[in-house]
Amino acid sequence: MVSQPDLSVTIGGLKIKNPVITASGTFGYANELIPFYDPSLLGAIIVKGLSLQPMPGNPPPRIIETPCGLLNAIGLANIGIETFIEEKLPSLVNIKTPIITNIYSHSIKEYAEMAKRIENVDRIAAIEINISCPNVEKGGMAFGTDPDTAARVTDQVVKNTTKPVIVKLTPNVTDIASIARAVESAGAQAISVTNTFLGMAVDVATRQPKLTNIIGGLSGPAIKPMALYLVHKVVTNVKIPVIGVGGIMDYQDALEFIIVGASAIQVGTANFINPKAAIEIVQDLTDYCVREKVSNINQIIGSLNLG
Amino acid sequence: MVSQPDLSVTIGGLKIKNPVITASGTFGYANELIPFYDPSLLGAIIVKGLSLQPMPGNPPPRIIETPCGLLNAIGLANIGIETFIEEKLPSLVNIKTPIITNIYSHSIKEYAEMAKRIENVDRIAAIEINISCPNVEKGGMAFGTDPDTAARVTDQVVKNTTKPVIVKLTPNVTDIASIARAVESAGAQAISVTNTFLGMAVDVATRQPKLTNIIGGLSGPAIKPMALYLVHKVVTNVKIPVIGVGGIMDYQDALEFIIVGASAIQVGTANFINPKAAIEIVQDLTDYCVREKVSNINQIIGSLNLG
Amino acid sequence: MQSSQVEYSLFLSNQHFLKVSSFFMNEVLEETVSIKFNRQIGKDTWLMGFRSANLASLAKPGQFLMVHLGRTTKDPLLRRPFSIHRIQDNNQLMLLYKIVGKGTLLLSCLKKDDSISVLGPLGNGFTISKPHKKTLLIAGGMGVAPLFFLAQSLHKVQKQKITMFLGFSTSQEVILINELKDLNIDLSLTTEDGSLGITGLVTDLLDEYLRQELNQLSTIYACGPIPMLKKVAQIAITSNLRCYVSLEGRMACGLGICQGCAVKANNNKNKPYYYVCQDGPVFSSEMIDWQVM
Amino acid sequence: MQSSQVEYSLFLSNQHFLKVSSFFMNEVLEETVSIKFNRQIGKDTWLMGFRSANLASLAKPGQFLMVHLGRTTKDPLLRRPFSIHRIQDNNQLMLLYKIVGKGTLLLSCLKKDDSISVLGPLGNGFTISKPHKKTLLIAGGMGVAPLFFLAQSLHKVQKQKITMFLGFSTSQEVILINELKDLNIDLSLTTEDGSLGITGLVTDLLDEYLRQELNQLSTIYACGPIPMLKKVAQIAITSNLRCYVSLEGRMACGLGICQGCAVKANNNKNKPYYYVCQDGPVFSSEMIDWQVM
Ligand SMILES: Cc1cc2nc3c(=O)[nH]c(=O)nc-3n(C[C@H](O)[C@H](O)[C@H](O)COP(=O)(O)OP(=O)(O)OC[C@H]3O[C@@H](n4cnc5c(N)ncnc54)[C@H](O)[C@@H]3O)c2cc1C
Ligand SMILES: Cc1cc2nc3c(=O)[nH]c(=O)nc-3n(C[C@H](O)[C@H](O)[C@H](O)COP(=O)(O)OP(=O)(O)OC[C@H]3O[C@@H](n4cnc5c(N)ncnc54)[C@H](O)[C@@H]3O)c2cc1C
Ligand SMILES: Cc1cc2nc3c(=O)[nH]c(=O)nc-3n(C[C@H](O)[C@H](O)[C@H](O)COP(=O)(O)O)c2cc1C
Ligand SMILES: Cc1cc2nc3c(=O)[nH]c(=O)nc-3n(C[C@H](O)[C@H](O)[C@H](O)COP(=O)(O)O)c2cc1C
Ligand code: FES
Ligand code: FES
Repeated sequence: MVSQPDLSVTIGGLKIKNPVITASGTFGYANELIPFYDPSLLGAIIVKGLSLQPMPGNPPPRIIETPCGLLNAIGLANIGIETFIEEKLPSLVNIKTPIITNIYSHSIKEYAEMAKRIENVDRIAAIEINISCPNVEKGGMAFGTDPDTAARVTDQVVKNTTKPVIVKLTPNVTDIASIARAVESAGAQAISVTNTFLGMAVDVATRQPKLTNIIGGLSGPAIKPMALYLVHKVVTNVKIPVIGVGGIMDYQDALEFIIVGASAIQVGTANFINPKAAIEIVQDLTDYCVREKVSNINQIIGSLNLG
Repeated sequence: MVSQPDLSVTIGGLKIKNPVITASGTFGYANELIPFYDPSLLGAIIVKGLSLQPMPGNPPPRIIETPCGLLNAIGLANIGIETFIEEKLPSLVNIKTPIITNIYSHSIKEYAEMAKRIENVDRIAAIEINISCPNVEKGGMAFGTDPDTAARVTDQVVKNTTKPVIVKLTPNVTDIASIARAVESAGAQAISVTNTFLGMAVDVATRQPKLTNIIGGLSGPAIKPMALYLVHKVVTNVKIPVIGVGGIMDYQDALEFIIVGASAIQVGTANFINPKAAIEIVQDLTDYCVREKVSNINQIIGSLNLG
Repeated sequence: MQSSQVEYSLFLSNQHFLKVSSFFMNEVLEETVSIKFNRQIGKDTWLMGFRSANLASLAKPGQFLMVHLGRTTKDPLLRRPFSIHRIQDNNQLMLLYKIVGKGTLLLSCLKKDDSISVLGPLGNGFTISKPHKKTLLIAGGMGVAPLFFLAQSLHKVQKQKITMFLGFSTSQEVILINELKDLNIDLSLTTEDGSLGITGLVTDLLDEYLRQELNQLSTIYACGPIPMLKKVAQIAITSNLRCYVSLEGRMACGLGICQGCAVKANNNKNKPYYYVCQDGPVFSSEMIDWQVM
Repeated sequence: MQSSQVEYSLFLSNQHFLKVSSFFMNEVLEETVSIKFNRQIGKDTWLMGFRSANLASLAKPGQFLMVHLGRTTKDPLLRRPFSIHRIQDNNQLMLLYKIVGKGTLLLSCLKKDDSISVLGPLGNGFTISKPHKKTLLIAGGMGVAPLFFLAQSLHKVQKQKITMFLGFSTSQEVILINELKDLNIDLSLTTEDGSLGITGLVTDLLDEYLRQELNQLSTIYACGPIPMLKKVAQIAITSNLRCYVSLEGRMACGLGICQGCAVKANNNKNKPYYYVCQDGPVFSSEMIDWQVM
């Protein structure tokens, strides 16, 4: 009987029992998938993106399937940070794993405000800053596409919380390394790579965009090779831990990111297709480590063999 | 009996009989697919990317399939512009459609030199400048990612030829519109959008990159929504014609690009899967126009209905 | 170490699963089922049957399943939603589907003994109305899929005869006539081109029917194209009748986590949009903002 | 106007196709064929048969086909290359394949009467050697696929007995023994774990064989894993024997347009890389730079 491998990793001071995290906006407010497994078994949970005020989201259609991809323009529909803390969080007492909030705003001031609000909420283990939301009209791109702006947002959030701050980058930039370095020096304790890629689809019959919002964010297997490349670029440019996100459907995909250098991974679109995707990845990674005699998953992180 | 629709379009002064062009690097030197159909029936043919000196290309593996995508690191293997003109071009006399050369270099001086060399070759109808090749080591990204550099390359080529100059953009940028405007004001007569997206894949068993070159360029259906978005962005920012490229597999895909505003389209990866893809698109577009009573394809270009 | 042992234990004890699932309002299963039959019964219209005692016992009329063709290929990527069309012998479920694209085309290629993954039962389902009053079912095209299951259930509890208006665009699409007659339903068939039954739309029959039956009628259940539902909802409101409509929406998850399947709520302050997979697919007609539909 | 008429004409006259195809060195067809049988014959190893008189008449040993599972799904995206394994009754072709991933797994799911698209015959094929001298065939694992077809053809022209060294890793993988004996081949079987036949690698048999047969031997034909081919090529060169190897390579098109299937040439000034689909898949062993393989 082999001894159990140690899957625990540390993300910006936050120790999690395994590297599998659910991606923001793809796991609801953390309790929707309870009928399928106990979320306590996940490394961590990142809840739906929250804004200071509740947001209704975009008019439908909000999603459309593309080849091996999902194009979405949800428009960050959410109940607002206050309602989340007051009404949703208490119902999550039974979930024994770190809960990370993903925050989004149009103004740096609001980012800071949200950080303040979260600071004294013990149940929230860390903050992931979404500076990359592509599918909200008039420039959700702004913050994430310029190193200085990205750094300023990071700085303001870091100044207003003692919790680990994870910055989630947008892939829609020329040089993601410069953004990564900027947020690192601004005090980010970890970086998530990547958010969705900007995309569009047209209904040939009506000649209208398939999404009411015209533009959407592309996720799913289609983006995996690009997300993997971006993670490769970021890990070779910063010292803080990187969380790999993008098209991860199974443990093999997860391993690709971990081998390239991701300290943890996020499962997004896969949750929609296979509600057990995240927990199966935890289990399959465990089996893999046993099979390959890897006693500690940290031995694999960044083990990419460039010959 | 319906009269035949007019599928002809004009790309930077070059009138072509239909909007279907084969993409550089996916149609060889123009004669490889002759057993399947007469290339004369295509709108135009863009041959394999050429450099001033012959290039051996990257060591294998050069290609790997990803979900609905093809990741390639051919490394611009080509026989060099001289050999192409001297040995290949003469064999293409029977092909009665414009032949466009796609040129690539590491230095602006060489771009200009190639333009000069092509200038007095009547058989070559136009020049497409590849300023975006992502899969050659040490920064194939350089030219295409900065407006000024992109403009300088364009300017040097335009100054050295009377042939129409098409600039092919890279998608791996923060603001493709600024690059498009820059090359337009530098004298480009048309713009091709888009070249491949940077990507990577890892063999979990060996922990090595699946491509010897580590990084490759992603093409195929996976990138279609992103390419379509970029075309949308470019057509709304320049006055010169735009050629849509990226994941076009059939006439419906082609129509999406045309509706968004592409004056012509290029068929790339599809040629590998279905050698008749390009000619089937020509035929299906013809049938579509007959069915929809479109007498001239220009009536559809940019007919996107934003409600 | 410790932590991974915890994870491990999950997979050793299935009770664990059962325990946690009790948190949830209604149980949801993911099952791989093998197809018993899959045949064309009308123009582009197919009927598929498979066995699942568990799903059959949980399913309520109006609920739906998310169907996946298997993970070997990632295209189609997402599951596809289909109403539970019929339940037979308490263990066989049937789907009725129309080929409209990639997923349904591939579904129609499956043969006996091929397997699919189904997730469900999902959604709220129809609220069954008072048995001593009349009910009217209005189905447009594939809208008949969930209403057949509803008719099956009503047939058991209903004392009064059930009326159904069934509309198609043309005769080749007409299906299930005999099966519905077997449920002894008072059936009126319409086709838009008049190739079979009454010429026109199902909604054309409504005014005349209400003039006679209004006060015996308790509830209208409708499923079909948006224009049809719009019309039905409007009439129901003016004659202030209880009316339930079953809606569709672009779905990624069917579980309430993607927020894709939004429909605009009719002035609801704290809920601007409903989610078809969670709050629906069945809605009381006045809940929906029909203007934007 | 005029132009589109030209395009149109193409699709009215098929002769047009035939005319242009005569430009090309050897004819290539794209056909949708329906599967006659598809069954497992060894560990993860399947044999598939389909009819095509045209392909059967064109095919030469060593050539391959690019197989596509159909366009409804775009995953797998690319065609997959498979050697022509066998031809029967001048109209049936067979593929012998091992399940190694997505495409081959899906291929094995296909049943009788399902259809696939095949493109070919592609590549150069084997050069048949002098009939009055001995030939040695060396197959490692799936390498037997093209060599079987070669053996079939040699069997017809060859006066001398054909020798084949056939190697697998273990007995469960061993296939085609009887079929090869029917071609009255002098067969030596090896398995790495010794579970059947001689223990070891096919190449282990080579030295001993050459010590006896060297001067009666005209040609070695080899197909299998790279390490095996490397060894065979090396021995062939030292004993200066004519040796043909059939190589694999990552292919996107199979037609010479993608330049994906490169293999390093052995000091060839004007051609640093050969393309397996065009210059191969069969190469004279000294053409290849084995160092980098
Ligand atoms: C709750 C619910 C129950 C349904 N029940 C049935 C049923 O019993 N029988 C049946 O035939 N269909 C039903 N549908 C519709 C069915 O889900 C779609 O027809 C199917 O997903 C199309 O998949 P596709 O890959 O074939 O088409 P796609 O290639 O995905 O799309 C082709 C076309 O189908 C339409 N379409 C795609 N997805 C949806 C969707 N989720 N809702 C509405 N239209 C869509 C779009 O207009 C698109 O243009 C239901 C939908 C929902 C939301
Ligand atoms: C000219 C030629 C002839 C071939 N003949 C046969 C044959 O007769 N029988 C047979 O079983 N196989 C043959 N192959 C190999 C076969 O093409 C691959 O096994 C197949 O493409 C794998 O597809 P997949 O989707 O199942 O695997 P993928 O999911 O595509 O890949 C899984 C693994 O298979 C391997 N692989 C994938 N593609 C190739 C390739 N083109 N060449 C070598 N390895 C590959 C890779 O190592 C990869 O890790 C031949 C290859 C070539 C180039
Ligand atoms: C429907 C949907 C909603 C999303 N909402 C958010 C969000 O609120 N905040 C955020 O940072 N990312 C959001 N994302 C991005 C995902 O968290 C993830 O970064 C992206 O989908 C790529 O991962 P995947 O390919 O595994 O889905 C969303 C993605 C999807 C598909
Ligand atoms: C194998 C391969 C080789 C390519 N070579 C070139 C090239 O030499 N020059 C160039 O500008 N683009 C090249 N491209 C990019 C294509 O021309 C095209 O822009 C890209 O593949 C996107 O289109 P697609 O998705 O239809 O393939 C190449 C693409 C592939 C797949
Ligand atoms: S389909 Fe995902 S929330 Fe309804
Ligand atoms: S496979 Fe495309 S060139 Fe050989």
